[in-house]
Amino acid sequence: DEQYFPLQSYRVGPYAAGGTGFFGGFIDYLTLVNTRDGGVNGVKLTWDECETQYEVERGVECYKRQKNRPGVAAWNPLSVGIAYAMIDDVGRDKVPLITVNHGRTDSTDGRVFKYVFPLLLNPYSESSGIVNYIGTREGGLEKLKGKKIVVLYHGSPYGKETIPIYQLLAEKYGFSVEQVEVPHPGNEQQSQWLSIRRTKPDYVVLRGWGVMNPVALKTAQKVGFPADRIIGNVWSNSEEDVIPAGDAAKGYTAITTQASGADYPVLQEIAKTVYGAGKGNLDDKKRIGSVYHNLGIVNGILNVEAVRIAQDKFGKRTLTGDEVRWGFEHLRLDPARVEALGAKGLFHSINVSVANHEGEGRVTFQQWDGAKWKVVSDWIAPDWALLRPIIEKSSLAYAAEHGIQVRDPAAEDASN
Amino acid sequence: MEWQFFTEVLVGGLLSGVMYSLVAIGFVLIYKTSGVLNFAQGALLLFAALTFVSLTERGLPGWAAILLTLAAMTVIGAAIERAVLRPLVNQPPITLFMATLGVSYVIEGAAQLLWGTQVHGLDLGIDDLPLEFGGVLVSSFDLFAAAVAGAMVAALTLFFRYTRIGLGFRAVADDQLAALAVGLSLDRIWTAVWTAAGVVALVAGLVWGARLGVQFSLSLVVLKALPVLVLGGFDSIAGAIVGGLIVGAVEKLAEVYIGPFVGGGIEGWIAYVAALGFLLIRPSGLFGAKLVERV
Amino acid sequence: MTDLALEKTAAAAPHRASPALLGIGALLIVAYGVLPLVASEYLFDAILTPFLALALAGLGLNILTGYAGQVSLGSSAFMAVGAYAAYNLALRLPGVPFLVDILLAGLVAAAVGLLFGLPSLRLRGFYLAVSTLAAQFFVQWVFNKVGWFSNNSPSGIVTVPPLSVAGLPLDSSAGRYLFALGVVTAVTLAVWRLVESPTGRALVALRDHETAARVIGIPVLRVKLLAFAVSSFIIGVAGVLWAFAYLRTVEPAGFNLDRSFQILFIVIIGGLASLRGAFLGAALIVVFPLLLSRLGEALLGGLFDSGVLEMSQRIVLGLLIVTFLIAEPAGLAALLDRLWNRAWNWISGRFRRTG
Amino acid sequence: MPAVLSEAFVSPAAGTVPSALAVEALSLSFGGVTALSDISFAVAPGEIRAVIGPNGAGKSSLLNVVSGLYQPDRGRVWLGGHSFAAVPTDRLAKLGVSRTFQNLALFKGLSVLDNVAAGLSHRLRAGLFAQVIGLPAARRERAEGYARAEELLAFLHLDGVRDRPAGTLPYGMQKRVELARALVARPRLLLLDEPMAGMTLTEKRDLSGHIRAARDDLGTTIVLIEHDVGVVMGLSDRIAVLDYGRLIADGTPDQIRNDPVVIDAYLGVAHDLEAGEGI
Amino acid sequence: MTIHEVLLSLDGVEATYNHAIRALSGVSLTVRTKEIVALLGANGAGKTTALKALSGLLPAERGQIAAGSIVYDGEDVTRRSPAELVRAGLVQVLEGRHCFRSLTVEDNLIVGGQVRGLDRAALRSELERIYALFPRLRDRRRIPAGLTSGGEQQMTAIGRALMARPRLLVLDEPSMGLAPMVVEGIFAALKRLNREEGLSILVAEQNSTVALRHADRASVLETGRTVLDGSAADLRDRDDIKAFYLGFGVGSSTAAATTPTAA
Ligand SMILES: Nc1ncnc2c1ncn2[C@@H]1O[C@H](COP(=O)(O)OP(=O)(O)OP(=O)(O)O)[C@@H](O)[C@H]1O
Ligand SMILES: Nc1ncnc2c1ncn2[C@@H]1O[C@H](COP(=O)(O)OP(=O)(O)OP(=O)(O)O)[C@@H](O)[C@H]1O
Ligand SMILES: [Mg+2]
Ligand SMILES: [Mg+2]
Repeated sequence: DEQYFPLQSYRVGPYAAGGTGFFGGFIDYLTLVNTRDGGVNGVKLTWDECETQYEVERGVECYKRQKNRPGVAAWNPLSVGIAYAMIDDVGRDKVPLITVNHGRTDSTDGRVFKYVFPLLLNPYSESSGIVNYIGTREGGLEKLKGKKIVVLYHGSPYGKETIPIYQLLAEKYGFSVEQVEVPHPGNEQQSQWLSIRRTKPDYVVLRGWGVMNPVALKTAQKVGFPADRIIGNVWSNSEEDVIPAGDAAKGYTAITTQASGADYPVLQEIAKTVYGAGKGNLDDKKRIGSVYHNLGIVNGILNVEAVRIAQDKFGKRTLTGDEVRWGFEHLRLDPARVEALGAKGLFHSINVSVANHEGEGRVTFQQWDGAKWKVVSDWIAPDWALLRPIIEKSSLAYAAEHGIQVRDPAAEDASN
Repeated sequence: MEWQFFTEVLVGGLLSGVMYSLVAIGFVLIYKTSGVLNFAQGALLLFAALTFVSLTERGLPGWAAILLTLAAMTVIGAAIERAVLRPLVNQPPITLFMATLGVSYVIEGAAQLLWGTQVHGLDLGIDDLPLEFGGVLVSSFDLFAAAVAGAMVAALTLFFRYTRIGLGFRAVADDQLAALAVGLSLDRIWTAVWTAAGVVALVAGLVWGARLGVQFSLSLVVLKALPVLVLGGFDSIAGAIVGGLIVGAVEKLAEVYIGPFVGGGIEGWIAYVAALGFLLIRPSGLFGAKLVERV
Repeated sequence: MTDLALEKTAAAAPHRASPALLGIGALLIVAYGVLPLVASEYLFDAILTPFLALALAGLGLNILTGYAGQVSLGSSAFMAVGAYAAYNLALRLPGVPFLVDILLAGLVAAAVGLLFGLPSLRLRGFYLAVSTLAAQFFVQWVFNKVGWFSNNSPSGIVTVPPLSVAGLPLDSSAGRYLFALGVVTAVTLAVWRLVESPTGRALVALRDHETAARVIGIPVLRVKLLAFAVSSFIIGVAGVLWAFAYLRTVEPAGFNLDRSFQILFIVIIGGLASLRGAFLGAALIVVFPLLLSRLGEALLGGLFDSGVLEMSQRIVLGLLIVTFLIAEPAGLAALLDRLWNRAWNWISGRFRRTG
Repeated sequence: MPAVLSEAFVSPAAGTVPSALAVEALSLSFGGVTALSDISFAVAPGEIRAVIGPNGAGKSSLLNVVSGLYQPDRGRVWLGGHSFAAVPTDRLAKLGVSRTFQNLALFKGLSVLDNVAAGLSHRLRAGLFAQVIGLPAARRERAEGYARAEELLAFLHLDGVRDRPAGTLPYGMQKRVELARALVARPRLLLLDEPMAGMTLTEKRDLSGHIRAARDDLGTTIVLIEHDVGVVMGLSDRIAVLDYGRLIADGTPDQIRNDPVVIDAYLGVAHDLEAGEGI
Repeated sequence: MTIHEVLLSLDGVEATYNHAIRALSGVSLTVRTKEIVALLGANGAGKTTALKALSGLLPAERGQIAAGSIVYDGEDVTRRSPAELVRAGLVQVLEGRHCFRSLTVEDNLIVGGQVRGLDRAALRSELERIYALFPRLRDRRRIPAGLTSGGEQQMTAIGRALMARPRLLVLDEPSMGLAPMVVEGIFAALKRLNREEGLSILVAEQNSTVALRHADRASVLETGRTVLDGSAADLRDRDDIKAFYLGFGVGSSTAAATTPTAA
C-alpha cells in the first residue's frame, strides 16, 4: 500500500529559497518515516515533485496531472494563488488542501471549507499574535494604549490581507496604526522609511516577501531605525530574509510557528538517518534546521499524523482523500504527543476540529543575532474571541455566494 | 523641520536614482550599437553578482573572484555575439529584442544551475551608516554608489568622446547592412560592447547585491532602469545619469507627498507615468538622438 | 523582364489555398467533434483551455504589434481589465446574460486600451514599448489597491462564479473548453474578416510607412487608436476566458509583466501579422514547456531534483527561442509555410515525373 | 474657387483657365540651408510640368510643401481652388492629389495588389463594423476597389506579381507599384518625384507612355521631377528649373534647352538628350 | 600582396533568398585589375543580388549562395567576412544609398575611412578629396545624412566608399537620382582613378548609355543568368545586340512608348 503526496514545489524563480527549504524539509521527513518506520503502519509514503515556479497556471497544470495518480493523501502547494485556484477542485475531488501558515483566512471555518486546512496559523491569528507579543514586550496589553505601530506591507493581495485586522486590533487596544505599502518587489524603500522616521513609531511590523525583507532592514539601518523594534511576520522570518541584510538585521525579531535550529530529536534523526545515508534533499547541509526546512518538517509531521489518525479509524491501508481529510479534522497533537514525535519545542501543539481548521496553533518569536535565530518568547496564543466572528462572517458569506451547505460540527462528530 | 524632511526625501531620491542609472548604463551601451533594448541586462547582472559571490564564498580572494567573473562576462559577451547577434544581423529590432529575452532565460537558468538558488549576503565592506549634514540624513553607502556611477559615466564618456569608436557604434545602430558594407567589424564591436555591458552589469550587480542580497530578484532591478532610459534617451550615457536623478527624485517625492492620498505604493508606476508625460513633450528623451526621417 | 520567373512562383499560390481550407476544416472538426469526446480532464484544463485563452490574447496583440506595428509590453494589463470587468459585471448585474458581460468586458478593456494608446500618437519604437509598461504597472496597482474591484475580498483574490451560458451550465472541464473554443472561433473569424478588410490593410500601411499612409488618405490617428482599441478588446476577452474558463480565480499578480512577455513572445515566435502565428505560438508556449518537463522527468528525473531539471528546461527554452528566431525571424507560420512549400514541390515533382 | 488669381497663376498654355496647382512666393529653409526661396509658378490643368535642377536644389522640398509634409516659412499653395498656408496632408487625397516618393515609400508587407488598392483609402465609406460583418455596401466597395486596382496592375504590367509582398520586388518594379498606387485614385493632380530612377531605357519609355496616357485619358495634371533630361524634354509641356532653391527658369522644353543659365546650372555644355536618346 | 591579373571572378553562381526564392541561377563574370566592367540587365535580373553575393552581404539579407564560386584576389569570398573584404580593398556602394541617417554627412565619410585607421591630417586631406569631387557635400557636411536630398545621399554613399581607397569599387546604380552633370563628373572621376591609381570598378547600371561609354567590358544578366559577356565597345556599337538585350531603339512592346520628342 502506498500513500501519495503530490508536491507542487518551486525550486526556481524569485521564491526558490523558500521552496527548496520547505519542500526539502517535507521530503526529508517523509523519507525519515519511510526508512525508519517503513512508512505509516506499513503503508509506504510516496511523492513526486512538479515545478510551479510559484505560478498559478503551472500549479493548476500540476494538479491536473498529479491528481490522476492513485492514493493522493493531501495537497501542500505553499502558495496562496495556487491554493485559491484549487479550492473548487479539491472539493469536487474530495482531497484535503493544506495551506500551512498561509492561505485563505476564512477557510479556518471548516464548516464551510470542508477540504481546506490553513494549519498552524492564518493571517489573522498571526497579526493578533504579533500584537500580543508587542504587548508582552511592553509589559502588558494595556500598555499598548497610545503606542504607535507602523505596518509595512508588501504591495500584493497577501500583503494587504491584514489591513482590516490591524485596524481592529488598534481600536481594541488603543494603539495607533499606520499601514504603509511597499510596491512589489520591494527593492527600493527609501521613501517609506523616511516617512517612518518622521512618524517615529514604537514598532514597525514587517509584512514582507522575498527581497523586500532584507531591503527593509537595510533601509531601516540607513535611516537609523533600530532593528529590534522591527517585528517580522511569518513570511519575513527566515534566514534568507536576514542574511543579505548583514549587520543591519542584528536584533530583528520575527514570529514563527516552529522554532529553528537542528537540536530537536526529530532533526537529529533526519540528519543521521536521512542525510547520513545520502538521501537528504537539501543540497547544502548547513540549511538543516533553517526556518523553511523546519516548517517543511513540521508540515510533514502534521500530514503524516493526519494519515495515522485516519488509519486508526479506517484501517491500515491506502486511504482515500476524504478519509485523510477526516484525519486532519481530528488532528490533535498535545505537547506530550509532540514530544513523543521528537519535536518538543519545535512546535507547540495543534488541535484541529471540524469547525476550526487552523488548530489554535501558538506562535513564538525569535531574534536574529547575526548568525542564527534565538527564541525570545513563550508560546503565545492569538485573540480568538476577536477573530472568530470576523472569520465566520466571511466564510458564511462565501457559503451563501457559492451555495454551500454549512456543516454542523456536532452532528458530524456524532456521526463519526 | 518640513523643509528638512523635504530635503532628505529629495536627496534620498536623487541617490536612489543614481542606483538606477548604474543599471541603465548597461542598456545604453547595447542600444547604442544595435538599436535594441537588451532585456538580458538583468540576467547579466544576476549572473555577474552570483558568480562573484559564489566564488568568494568558495574561498577565493576578492580580486581573484573579480578577475574570474570578468573573464566569465567576456566569454558570455563573445558567445552572445557568435550565437545570437551574428546570425540575426540586419533583422528588425523587435526580433533582436525577443532574442535577448531568450538569452536572458539561458543566462538565468545557467546562473542558477551553476550556483544554486540560495540567497547570499554580499558585504563590500562599505558601511551603510547614516551621515548627518545639518539635520539631513544621507546614507554613506548611497554616496559610495553615486561615486561608482560617476566614475563609470566619466570613463565611458571619455571613451566615447576621445575615440572614433563611438562613431562606428552609432553607425552600426543606424544601419547594419551599410556598416558591413563600409567594413566595420560588427563581430568585434559587438563582442566588445556586450563584454562592456557585462562589466557594467558586474558593477551594478555588486552594488545592488550589497543592498538586496544576491538572489533572483536582482534581475528585477531592470524595471527600475527602464523609465530612466526613456527619460534620458536610450542612447545617451549622460541621459542615463540625469534620467536616473529625475526618476529617483520624482518617485520618492511622489510616494511621500502624493502616495498617502491614493493609498501609497505608487512608486511602481509613477516613474513610468512621469517618463511618459515627459516623452509627450520630447519623444526621444532628454538626450536621445532624434529620429531622422524624410521622404 | 523577369515576369516569367515571377509568374512561376505566383502560379504555385492558388494550389495552396485549398489545402489550407481543408486543414482549417479538419482542425475545427477535431476541436469541436473529436476532442470533447476523447480528451481527458488534464488535456482540457491544463492544455487546451489555457492554449485557447493565450492564443486569443496573442491574436489581440498581433493586431497591434503584428499588423499595426506598435509594440506593447503591457498586454496582460488588458487581460486583467477584461477579467475584473467581467467578474464585476457578473457580480453586480446578475440579470445580464454572460455573453453580454463578455462583450461589455471587452469594451471596457478597449476603452482602457484606447486611453493607454494615446501616447502612440507621438511615440515610436522602444520609447512607446517602454511607455506601455505604465499601463502594466498602473492597472495592476489599481486592482491591488481598490478593494471594490475584488468585491473587498480580504486577500484580493476572487473566485469567479461558475460558468453558464443561457441557462446551460458549462462548469465541467469539457464545458469550459467548449465555451472557450466557441468564443475563440467567433473572435478569430471576426479578426480574419478585419485583417482582410480595407481597415486591416490600413493597419499594415501604417506600420510600413506612416507618411505614405497619410498621403493616400488613411486617417492615421484614428486607425492607430482603433488598433489599440480592437487589440485591447480581444485581449480583454482573452482575460475573461483566462479567469472564467481556465483558472476560475482572479488575482492581479496573475497578470504581471511575465504574462505580457509571454503574449508578446507568442506573437513574435508564431509570426507577426499572421493569424495562424498566434495559434502556433500559443501552442508552443503552452505545450512545449510541459513536453520538456515531462521528457526531462522521464529521462533524468531519477538523477536530478526538479530544480535542476527546471533550470535546464529554462535554458533549453531560451535556446529554442533564439534558434527559432534565427531559423526564421518571420516566425513559425513562415517556417511552416516554407517547409510546406518544399514538401509540396517535392511531391508535385514526384507526381509529374511518375505521372 | 478663389475669386481672383493673379496673372502669374494662370497657365500661359491654357489662356485664362485657372491653374490646377499654383505656388506663391514659397520660401523654406532648414537651419542655414535655403531649400526654397520665393518660388512662384502655376500649373495649368492637364499640363505635364517637369521640375528639374541640380541635386539639393529644392525639388523634393517643393513637392513636400505641396503635399503638406513640409510647412513653408512663407508663401501659399493653391490646390483645386483652395489656398493654404500649410497644406493639410490628411485631406490631400480628398483634394484629388496623389504623389510618389523619391525614396520608395511602399507598404513592404502588403501584396502588390493591396498596395495599389490602398491608394483608394480616402474613398472608403463603410465603417469597421460593416466591413467585419460584411454588409453589402462594404462588400461592394471592397470589390470595386480591387477591380480598379487590378485594372491598374494590368495597365502597368504588374499583374504577374500581384500577390507578392511589395518589399521583395526589385527596385524598378517597386517604383512602378508606387506609381500604380498613386494613379488608382484617378487623381486630378499627380506629383511624381523621380519615378524613373533606376529603370532601363525600355522601362522608362513604357513609363513615359503611361504617364502621358494618364494625362490624356484622365486629364490628370502632372508635376514630374526627373533627372533624365531626354525623358523630361520629351514628355513635358513646360519645365521649371530650380537651383539653390530659386526658380531660375520656367518655360517650354525648347526654351529651357537653350537657356544658358540652365545649361550652366544643370544641363552642362552642349547636352543633347544624352541619356534618353532612344525616346 | 600578390597581384592577380583576375581580381574578381564569379563562376556559375546561384543564389537564393531565404532558401526559397531563387534570384541567381548561373552568373559568371570576371573583373581584371585596372578594368571597368559594367553589369547590365533589366529590373529584377539579379544585378543587386550578384553584387551583394560577391561582397559577402547576402547572409545579412537572409540570402544564400547555393552553388558556384566567387574568388576575390585569389581567395574565396564566402570564407571571409565583409569587413575583411573591405580591408582587402573590395568596397561596395549599396543600392538605395544606405547612408547612416542620423550621422552627419561628414561623419558618414569618416566612418567610411575608418578601416584605414587614418590620423587626423590624413583624414582631413581624404575628406577634402571627396569634397572636391562633390562640392555639394561640403555645404551639407554638418547635416544628418538622412535629411539631405536624394542626390546628396547618393553622393555621400559614393564618397564614403571612396574614403576606404578601394582596389575594387563595386557600385550598384550610382547614377540613380543624380543630376546628369554629376553623373558625368562621377564617371570622369572614377575613370581618372582607374587610370591613375589602377582602381578596378564593377558597376551595375540601368543607365547603360553612360555605363557603356566608360566601361571596358560588360556583362548582361537576364533572369539571374549571364547571357552576354563582351567588350563594351561591341555592345555600344552593335545595334542588334543592343536592341535585343538592352531594348534600345526599335521594336518596343507598348504602342504608347513611341513618344515623340518635343524637338
Ligand atoms: N528635413 C530637412 N532638414 C534639413 N535639410 C533639409 C531637409 N529637407 C531638405 N533639406 C535640404 O534642403 C535642400 C533641398 O533638398 P531637396 O530634397 O528638396 O533637393 P532635391 O532638389 O530634391 O535634390 P535631389 O535631386 O538630390 O533629390 C537640400 O540641400 C537638403 O539637404
Ligand atoms: N530580400 C529579398 N527577398 C526575396 N527576394 C528578393 C530579395 N531581394 C531581391 N529579391 C528577388 O531577387 C531577384 C533579383 O533581384 P535584384 O534586386 O538582384 O535585381 P536587380 O537586377 O538589382 O533589379 P533592379 O534593377 O530593379 O535593382 C528579384 O526577383 C527579386 O524579387
Ligand atoms: Mg529630391
Ligand atoms: Mg538592383
